[in-house]
Amino acid sequence: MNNLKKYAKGYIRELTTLLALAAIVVIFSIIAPRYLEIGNLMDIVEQGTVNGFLAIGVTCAIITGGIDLSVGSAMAVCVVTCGRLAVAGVPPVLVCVIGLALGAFIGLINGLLITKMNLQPFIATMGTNSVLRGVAYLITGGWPVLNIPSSYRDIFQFSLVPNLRMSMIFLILMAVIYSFVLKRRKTGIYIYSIGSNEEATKLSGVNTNRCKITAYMLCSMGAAMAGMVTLARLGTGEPTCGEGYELNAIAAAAIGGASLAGGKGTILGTVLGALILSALKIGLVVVGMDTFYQYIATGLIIIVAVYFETIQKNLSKIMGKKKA
Amino acid sequence: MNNLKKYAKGYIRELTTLLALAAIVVIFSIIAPRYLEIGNLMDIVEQGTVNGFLAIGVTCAIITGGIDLSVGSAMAVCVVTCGRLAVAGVPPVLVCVIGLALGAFIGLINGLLITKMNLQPFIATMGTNSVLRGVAYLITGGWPVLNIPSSYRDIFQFSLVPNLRMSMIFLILMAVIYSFVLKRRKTGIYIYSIGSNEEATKLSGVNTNRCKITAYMLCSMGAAMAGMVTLARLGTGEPTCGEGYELNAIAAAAIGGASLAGGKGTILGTVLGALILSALKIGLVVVGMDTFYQYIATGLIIIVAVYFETIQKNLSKIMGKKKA
Amino acid sequence: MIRFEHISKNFPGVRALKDVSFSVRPGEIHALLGENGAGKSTLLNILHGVYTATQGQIWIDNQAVNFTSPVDALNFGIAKVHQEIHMVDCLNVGQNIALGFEKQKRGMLDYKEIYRKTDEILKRLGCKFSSQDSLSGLSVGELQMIAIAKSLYHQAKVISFDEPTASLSNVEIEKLFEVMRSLKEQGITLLFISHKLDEIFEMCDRVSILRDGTYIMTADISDITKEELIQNMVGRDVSSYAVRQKPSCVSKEVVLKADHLCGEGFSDISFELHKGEILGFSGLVGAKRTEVMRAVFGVDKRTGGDIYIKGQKVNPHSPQEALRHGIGLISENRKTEGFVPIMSNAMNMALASLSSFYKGGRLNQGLITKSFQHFGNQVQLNIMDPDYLTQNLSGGNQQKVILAKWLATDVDILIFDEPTKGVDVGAKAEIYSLMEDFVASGKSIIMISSELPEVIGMSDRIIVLKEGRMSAEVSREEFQEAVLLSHAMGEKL
Amino acid sequence: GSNSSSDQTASSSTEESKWASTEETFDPLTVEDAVTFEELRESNGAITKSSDEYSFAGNVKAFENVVWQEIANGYEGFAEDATAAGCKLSVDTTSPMGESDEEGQLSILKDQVRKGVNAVLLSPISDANCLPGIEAAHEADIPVYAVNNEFNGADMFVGPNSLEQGQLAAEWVNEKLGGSGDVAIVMGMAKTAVTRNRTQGFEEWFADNDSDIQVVAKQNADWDRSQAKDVAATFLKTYPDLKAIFCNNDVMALGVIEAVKEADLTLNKDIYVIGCDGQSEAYDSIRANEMAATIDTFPYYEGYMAAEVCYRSLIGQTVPRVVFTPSKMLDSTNVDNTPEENIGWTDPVFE
Ligand SMILES: Nc1ncnc2c1ncn2[C@@H]1O[C@H](COP(=O)(O)OP(=O)(O)OP(=O)(O)O)[C@@H](O)[C@H]1O
Ligand SMILES: Nc1ncnc2c1ncn2[C@@H]1O[C@H](COP(=O)(O)OP(=O)(O)OP(=O)(O)O)[C@@H](O)[C@H]1O
Ligand SMILES: [Mg+2]
Ligand SMILES: [Mg+2]
Repeated sequence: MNNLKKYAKGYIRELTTLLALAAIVVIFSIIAPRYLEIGNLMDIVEQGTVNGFLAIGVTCAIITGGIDLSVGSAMAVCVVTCGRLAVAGVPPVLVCVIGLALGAFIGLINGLLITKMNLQPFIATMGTNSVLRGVAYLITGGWPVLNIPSSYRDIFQFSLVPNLRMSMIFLILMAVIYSFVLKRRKTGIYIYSIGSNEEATKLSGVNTNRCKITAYMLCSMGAAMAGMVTLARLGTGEPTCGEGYELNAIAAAAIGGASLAGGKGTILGTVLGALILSALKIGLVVVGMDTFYQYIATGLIIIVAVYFETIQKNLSKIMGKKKA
Repeated sequence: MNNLKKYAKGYIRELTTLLALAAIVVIFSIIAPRYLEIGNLMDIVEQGTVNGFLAIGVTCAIITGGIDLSVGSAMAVCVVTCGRLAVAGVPPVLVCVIGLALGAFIGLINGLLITKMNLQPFIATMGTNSVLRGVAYLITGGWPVLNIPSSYRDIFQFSLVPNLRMSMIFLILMAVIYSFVLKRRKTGIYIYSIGSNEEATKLSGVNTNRCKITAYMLCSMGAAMAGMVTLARLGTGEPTCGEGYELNAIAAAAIGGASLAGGKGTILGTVLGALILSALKIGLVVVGMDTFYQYIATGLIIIVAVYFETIQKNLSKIMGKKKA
Repeated sequence: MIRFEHISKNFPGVRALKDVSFSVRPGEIHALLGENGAGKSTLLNILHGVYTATQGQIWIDNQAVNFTSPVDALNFGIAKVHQEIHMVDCLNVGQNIALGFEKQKRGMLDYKEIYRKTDEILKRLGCKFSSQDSLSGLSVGELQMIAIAKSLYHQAKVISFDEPTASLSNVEIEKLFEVMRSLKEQGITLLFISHKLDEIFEMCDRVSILRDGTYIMTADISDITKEELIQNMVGRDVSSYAVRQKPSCVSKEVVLKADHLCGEGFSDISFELHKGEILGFSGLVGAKRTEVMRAVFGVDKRTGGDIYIKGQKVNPHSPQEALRHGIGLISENRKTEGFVPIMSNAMNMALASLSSFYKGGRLNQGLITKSFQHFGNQVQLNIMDPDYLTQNLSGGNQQKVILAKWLATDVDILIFDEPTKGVDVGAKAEIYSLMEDFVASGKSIIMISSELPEVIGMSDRIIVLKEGRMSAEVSREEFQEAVLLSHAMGEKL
Repeated sequence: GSNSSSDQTASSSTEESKWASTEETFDPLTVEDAVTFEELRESNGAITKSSDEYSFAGNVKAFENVVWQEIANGYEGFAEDATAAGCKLSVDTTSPMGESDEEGQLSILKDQVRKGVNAVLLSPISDANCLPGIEAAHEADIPVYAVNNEFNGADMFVGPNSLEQGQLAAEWVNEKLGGSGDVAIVMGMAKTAVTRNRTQGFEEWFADNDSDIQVVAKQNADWDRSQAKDVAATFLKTYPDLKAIFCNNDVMALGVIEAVKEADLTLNKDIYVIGCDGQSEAYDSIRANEMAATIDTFPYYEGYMAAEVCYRSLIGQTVPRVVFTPSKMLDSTNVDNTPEENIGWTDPVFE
C-alpha cells in the first residue's frame, strides 16, 4: 500500500497530464458525442504516433538541457532515403535498419557540433535543419518517391487487432526502450544529471560529451522512426515532409513535463503530451472549428497545459509549506 | 591612442562580425561582379532592414536569457492592423504610433506569461505565436489588406538620398535608441545582468520581472516596426507575413554574438548579423546557386559563423592566458 | 536591536528551527555557532526574508518586521554577504556594487557618480582593484569585498556574514577581519557564522549556539572557553583539532608522480605521492593549487609535463580517464561541481560508479540503496533517506555525500580540495578520521587546504605553491605555520 | 540606378505608364477581354520568326512542389521548340527556398531585373511579396507576366481560371452523386488566392445550380499530404455519409485516398476523391482506380503556353491582358488520352 503510494508519487506529473488529456476528451465528447467512438479515439492515437516518435526523441535532447530543431528535416531525409531503398527492392527490414542507422548518424553530427565544436544546441540544430532539408531535396531532386511497396508499408501499417497498428506498437516499444535507457541505464542517468548539473557530472568521471552525443542520436533515431512511419502511412516519400514538426514535438514534450532548462522530463509524459495535441487537433476538426480559431486554440492549450506545471508546483509547495 | 585601443577592444566581437560580412561581400563579388553594384548592395541593406528590426528586438529577449518565437506573428498582427487603419484613413503617423503601442502590448502579454505565470520563454512565445497568427487571420478574415495609401508608405519608403530609404534611417534610429537603453539606462543594465545571473540581480533589489517584461516589450516593438516597414514596402498587408521569420532573427542575433544563454549580445552585432544573412541570401541568388544547395549553404554558414565565436573565444583565451 | 522571538521553521520532513529566541545588541559582532544542519543559515534566511518563519516574530529596533524578500530587508538596511557569492559576471565591479540602486542623471546612468561613490567605498575597504575593473581575474576574497561594498553602498545597519571565511586564505581573512572591525567601529551590527572557532574568539563579542534547530545559549566570548563552546554545540566531547589519531602508514611505493607539469596559470610542478600518504598542498588562495589538481584529474588541459601512475605514464585527458586509473577528486565548489541538484542522496552517491550497480542489464535500485546505506553509514550522514535530495542537506552533509560517491568508486588516489570548507567541528573530525581510514587501507590522498592547522595536522608531507610554482616541499619535522606561510608568501624567514 | 525609389513612380502616376500599376487590384476573373489560349492562337495565327535574341526569366514559387517543376519544364519546352524553329530564345527558371521564402523570391526577381532579361514569368508566393521587384522591373522596362498566380502590377496573366476549376469539380461531383449527398473540402494553406477561389467556386456552384449537395465540412491541410490524411480520417468518422471529398490539390487528395483506404471504404463506389492540378502521380492514381478525378491544369502545357504568349507579345503581336489556359476534369474515361485529345493541343506554328 505504502509502496503503491510511493510509486504513484513518482508519476504524479504524468497523472496530471493524463488528467488533462481526459479533460480534453470529455469536453469534446460533450460537444460532439461522436468524438468518443472507438474509431475516433484510435485515430487520436494513430495521428499522435508520428509526433510521438519525434517528441520522444526530442525529449532526450531536452533533458540534457539542449534542444533539437532539426528533427523535422532529419525525418524528411529518412523518408526519402528509405523510400528510395524500399522502391529499389531492398528488403523492408533492412530498410528500417538503414533508416535507424541514418537517424543515428544525423544525431551523431548534431552531437558532435554541440560537444566538440561547442555550439549552442538551438543554433547548431537550426543550421543542420537547413542542411538536412537541402539534402532531402537533393536525394530525390525535389520529386516525391512514389509507389512504396506494400511489403514495406505493412511493417508499420499492419493491424494485429483492428485499430491497433504496428506503428503504435512500435511507438510503445520505443517508449519502453527509451524509458528503460533513461531510467535504468547509466547513460540515461547521466543524461538527466548533465541536464541538471553538467559540471558536477563531468567531475564525477562521466564522459559527458559521449552522453550528450548519445542523447542527440536517440533524438534523431526518434525522427527516423517518425519518418519511416510517415512513409508507410502515406505510401509516398516527400522531401517536404516534417516541416515545422519540431515545434509540435517540443510542445508535446513541454506539455508532458519536460523542462527546457534540462534535467526534467519523462518519455511517458511526452507520449501523453503528443496525445493531448492530437486529441485537440482532431477535436477541433470534429467540432468543425474554423482554421483561424484553431491557431488560437492550439496556442492557448499549449500555454495552459504548461501552466498546469507551475500551478502544480505551487500547490505542492503550499501543501509542503515550503518557499522557493 | 590608448583610449582608442581600449575602445576598439570593447567592440572586438562586432569587428569580427564586420570582417565576416566583408569577407562574404568580397567572395561573392569575385564570383559575380554584379554583386558589387550599388543597387545590389542597397538591396542587401533593404532586405536586411526587416530582419534587422526583428533581430534587434529579439536580441533584447535573448540577452535576458530568454527567447521570443512570436515575433513573426506579432509582425503579422501589426501589418494587418496598421494596414486596416491606414486604409481607413487614419493619419499615417497615428497609424505608426498605434502600431508601436500594439507591439508593446503584445510584448507585455509575453512578458506577463513569462514572469507572472512563470512559463519558459520558448514555450510561452511558441504559444503566443500560434495565437497571434490566428488573430492576424481573424482581423482580415484571411484576406490581404490592399491599396495601402502612399501617404503611409512614404513614411518608410521615401528616399532622402537615392537608395537611402527612411526605413533604413529608422533602423539606425532604433538601433541607437535600443543601444542607449541597453547600455545607458538602468533597465538595460538589468536586462544584461538578469541574463547573466538572475538570482544575484534579484537579490540586489532589482524588480527583475519588470525588466524582463520591458525586454519583451522592446522585442515586440521591434517586430511592430518590422511589420510597419513591410507594409510600406509591399503596399499590401498580408496576415501570412512573417512566418518563420523568428528563426532568421534569432540567427542574426546569434551570428552577431548574442548568446542564448543570456547576458551577451549587442544591437550593433545583431544588425551586422542581419546584414550577413541578407548578403548571403542575395549572394547565393546572384551566383545562381541551385535552390536545394541554398538550403545547405545557409545552414552551413550559420554554423560556421557561430563557430567563429568559439574559435575567437579560444584564441583570446590563449592570447590572454586567462581562465574562462 | 534584533530580537528573535520563538522562531520555528519547518521544511517538509525537517524541523530546521524550534522555538529559537535571543537578541543581538546594536553595534556588536554576534556569532552564530552550531553543527552542520543546526539551522544557522535558515535563521539568517528568515531574518532576510528568504524564508518566512513557520512561527515566531523578529523585532528590529522594537519594530516587528516581516520581510517578504531579501530586497525588503535590504531596503530596511539589513544586508547579507552570501555564502555562495552572487555576482553578475557581465558587469564590472562598480556596476555590481551599484546594481539595483544606480543613480541616473538626465535619463542616463550617471556612471561618473556611481564610480566615484563605489571607488570611495572600495578605498574605505582597502581594496586594490577599482570600480571599472571587470570581475574576471578577481579572487574569491576580492569578490567578497565587493559583496561587502554592496552592503555599504546601501548604507546597511546590519550586515550578516554566512561563513565568509570558508573560501578565503589567511591573508584575505585577516583583511576581511580588519574590514569587519572597522565596520563595527562605524556602528554597524554584524552577524557572523563560522565553523572556525579561533575566528570567533578573535572577532566576536558574543556568541549564540544552536543545536539541531534548538537554541542552546548566548554568551559573552570572554566568559566562555573553546571546550565549553564545543561541548554546547555538539552535546558531547570532540577534539577540535586536526590531529592524526593513527600512525602514519606511508610506504616507499610511488603511486602518482607529476613531472614538470605545466598548464594555465602554473608551471613546472613536480611531486610524488606515495602509497598510504596524505600529501598536503598549502599556499595562499590563488596559488593555483586547484588548477594543478584539475590538470592531474584531466579536467583542464596540460600544456606540458607528464603524469605517471604506478610508474606508468598515463596523462589523463578527461576525468573519466583519471577515474579509470584510480584517481578521484572532491572539488572545492560543492554546489556547482559537487552534486546534481535533481538527484537524491543515493543517486548522487552512485553517480561515479554506476557501472557497478548493474544486474541483468539494468541498474538495480536495490543495489544502489544497499550501497548507499553502507557508505552513508561509513561517512555518518545525518539523513540516511536514500530518496532525500542532496540539495536540501546542510553543507557538511553534502560534503559527506560527495565523499561517499568517491568511496563507492574504490579509487586508490583521492584529491581533496578544501575538504572541510563549510564543515562544522564535529563533522570535520569525522572527515579527518575517514581520511585516515582511507590511507590506512593502502590508498593515498592529496589534500589542498587553506586552513593551516588542518594541513599541518593531517599531512605526512606538505608542498607549498606560490603563484603557480612550487615554492617548497616541507617534511613533517618542519611543519610550522610560520614556515608554511613564509613559503606561501615567498618571504625569507 | 535601376531600383531608385518606387514612391516616385507611384506619385507620378499622372503620366500614363505603359506598365500595369501595382496600386490597382488586378483580378483576371473580372477582366472583360479575357481570352482562352485556344482563342488566342486562332486570332493571332503563326509566330513570326524573329532574329532578335530574347531571354526570359522564370520565377516560380517552389521547386519543392512538382507542379512548379513541370511549369518550369514547359517554359523550357517552348524555348527549345522556338530555338529549333530558328528563333533565339532562352529561359532560365529559379525558385526560392520553399513557399515561405518570400524575401528570397524577391531577391531572385530583383536579380533577374538587374541581369537585364526581356521578360519575367512570375508566380509569386503571396499576393504582395514581389511588389518592390515588380516596380523595379517596370522601371527597367521589363514586363512582368503572371503565370498561374495573379498579382497587382502584372502586365499579363496566363493561367487557369481557378474559380472555374472549383465549378468544374462541383459539376462533376453533382453528376456522379445524382444531385444530392454530403461532401467535404480539404483546403490548402489558409486563404491563399488559389485556396480561396477553388473552394469558393466549388461551394457556390451547388447553390447556383439548385443542387441538393451539402458541403458539410471544410478544413485546411496546408497542401500537406500527411495533414490531409489526418483531416480526412476524422471527416470520415464524423460524417459517415460523406460521398465525395474535394481537395484543393493533388498531393492532399493522395493523402485523403490513404485515409479512405484505411477506413475500409471503396473508392469510387462509397466515396469519390477529387484532386486538382493534374500531376503525374494523380494520373497514376486515376489509372489505378483510386483518385476519382483531378482538375487538370496541365502544368507543363501551362508553362509552355505562358512562354508562348509572352513571346508573342514581345515580338509585337497584340495579346489581351488575360489568357486563360485550359483546365479539364480528368477521370478514368479520359486519363489515357493524349494532351492533343484532352485539350486539343497542337505545337505552335512558326513562320
Ligand atoms: N530548502 C530546504 N528544504 C528542506 N530542508 C532544508 C532546506 N534548507 C535547509 N534545510 C534543512 O534544515 C536544516 C538546517 O539547515 P541550515 O542550512 O540552516 O544549517 P546550517 O546550520 O546553516 O548548516 P551549515 O553549517 O552546514 O551551513 C538542515 O537539516 C537542512 O537539511
Ligand atoms: N572571478 C571569480 N569568480 C568566482 N570564483 C572565482 C573567481 N576567480 C577565482 N575564483 C575561485 O577562487 C578560487 C581561487 O582562485 P584561483 O583559481 O585563482 O586559485 P586556486 O588555485 O584555485 O587557489 P587555491 O590555491 O586556493 O586552490 C578558485 O576556486 C576559483 O574558482
Ligand atoms: Mg549554512
Ligand atoms: Mg582553490
